[in-house]
Amino acid sequence: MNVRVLLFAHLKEIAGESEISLELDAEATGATLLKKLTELYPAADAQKGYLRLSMDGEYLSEDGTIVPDSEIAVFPPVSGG
Amino acid sequence: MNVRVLLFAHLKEIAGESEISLELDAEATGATLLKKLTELYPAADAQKGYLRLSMDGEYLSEDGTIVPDSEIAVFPPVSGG
Amino acid sequence: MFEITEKTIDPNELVAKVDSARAGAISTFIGVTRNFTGDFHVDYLFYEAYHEMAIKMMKRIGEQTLEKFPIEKIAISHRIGRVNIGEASVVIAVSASHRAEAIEACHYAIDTLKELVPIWKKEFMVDGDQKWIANDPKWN
Amino acid sequence: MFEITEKTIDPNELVAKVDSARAGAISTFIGVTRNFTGDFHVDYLFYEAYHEMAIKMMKRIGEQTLEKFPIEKIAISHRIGRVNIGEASVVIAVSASHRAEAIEACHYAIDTLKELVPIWKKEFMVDGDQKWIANDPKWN
Repeated sequence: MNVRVLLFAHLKEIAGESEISLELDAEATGATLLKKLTELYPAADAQKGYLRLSMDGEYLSEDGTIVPDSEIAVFPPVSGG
Repeated sequence: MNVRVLLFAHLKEIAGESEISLELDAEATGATLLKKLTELYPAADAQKGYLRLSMDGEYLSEDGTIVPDSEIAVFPPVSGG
Repeated sequence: MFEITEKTIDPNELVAKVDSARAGAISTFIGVTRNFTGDFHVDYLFYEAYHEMAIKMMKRIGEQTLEKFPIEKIAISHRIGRVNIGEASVVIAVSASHRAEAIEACHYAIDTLKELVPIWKKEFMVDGDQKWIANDPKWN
Repeated sequence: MFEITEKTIDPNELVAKVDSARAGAISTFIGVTRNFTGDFHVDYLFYEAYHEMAIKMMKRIGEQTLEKFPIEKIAISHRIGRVNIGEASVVIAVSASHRAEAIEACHYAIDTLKELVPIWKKEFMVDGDQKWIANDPKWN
């Protein structure tokens, strides 16, 4: 499946884009998506556990299954406030 | 000794004055002063422990000795805020 | 800044007073005149202060709060006279590098103010009743 | 009110939003851009948000705070874009009948915001350096 992925903060700068699309197997998990992303952008491969995922505006764990046609976002730990 | 006593809140209303003077024995304590005050204004004789005392802007316990020429105040429990 | 005023208190003014280059966090507490106390309908409140001692106690609370908590600055303003429903009777602002300290120090300051500062509140009810209040519920 | 804005936040506006006839206490928290982080001299900050999710999380924090604490109302405003030194990046206001609840709820809300709301801060140093920050110190 083809997944739309929003990027934020330093990830957006590394990719030079705020949105990319990734081709993933059906039933792919968050971990698969992160692996694919860091292959594409080696500079995004920070320490393990650094990147956060969300699906349709809810946090998604690395074990979580990517649902087709959902809005995925990848970003670093938040720093609002 | 003659002591100047400031009154606040309901005490001021009971006395109809914001300041009175009381004649006390030398070495009189806060308790003596309160006793004298409530004799003068029976309506001020609320439950025991209700009235607060201060001397020169510091809280004074009923055991505390009244110092001549100090500014004494008597008032109910505070309700600022 | 430690003041007793007969005018409306502007919380933003106290925030400005405690602002500092090292302050990443500002916590404020605003005491507001309530419309209801239990089942009674309050029309307005009237605050009276033992001015000199109240200012002295407010300054001392400021010093103690600065000693107890790693904060930058603190400001306290208490209103006296008639205070209408919805208006601020007291505002405290505390600045600190970090949020927990600012919040805890502000909490400490308002608790201590309610215990120590010689100011009294009288409630004027819509039905014409009026009553002096004590912060210690034992006396109400 | 839960908003993300590019404009200056006025704390008094949030106080007005949470005012209520039953609210005797209003607690606010203001996050302010600091001049110093350790030894580094910050020129200004830049905040970026995942807008849709950030608003969703801010609303959820509002609901959770209302569930966990006996409070009346809560409002949260977070600024994005360039924020100069001394300006507010976030303001939270909570009203309640009693002060402890207002203060504790406000503390909970800012702690939870810093953990959950997808907003990122970049520090621009006077020397030209720039760096994305994480609230979790493990990642800085």
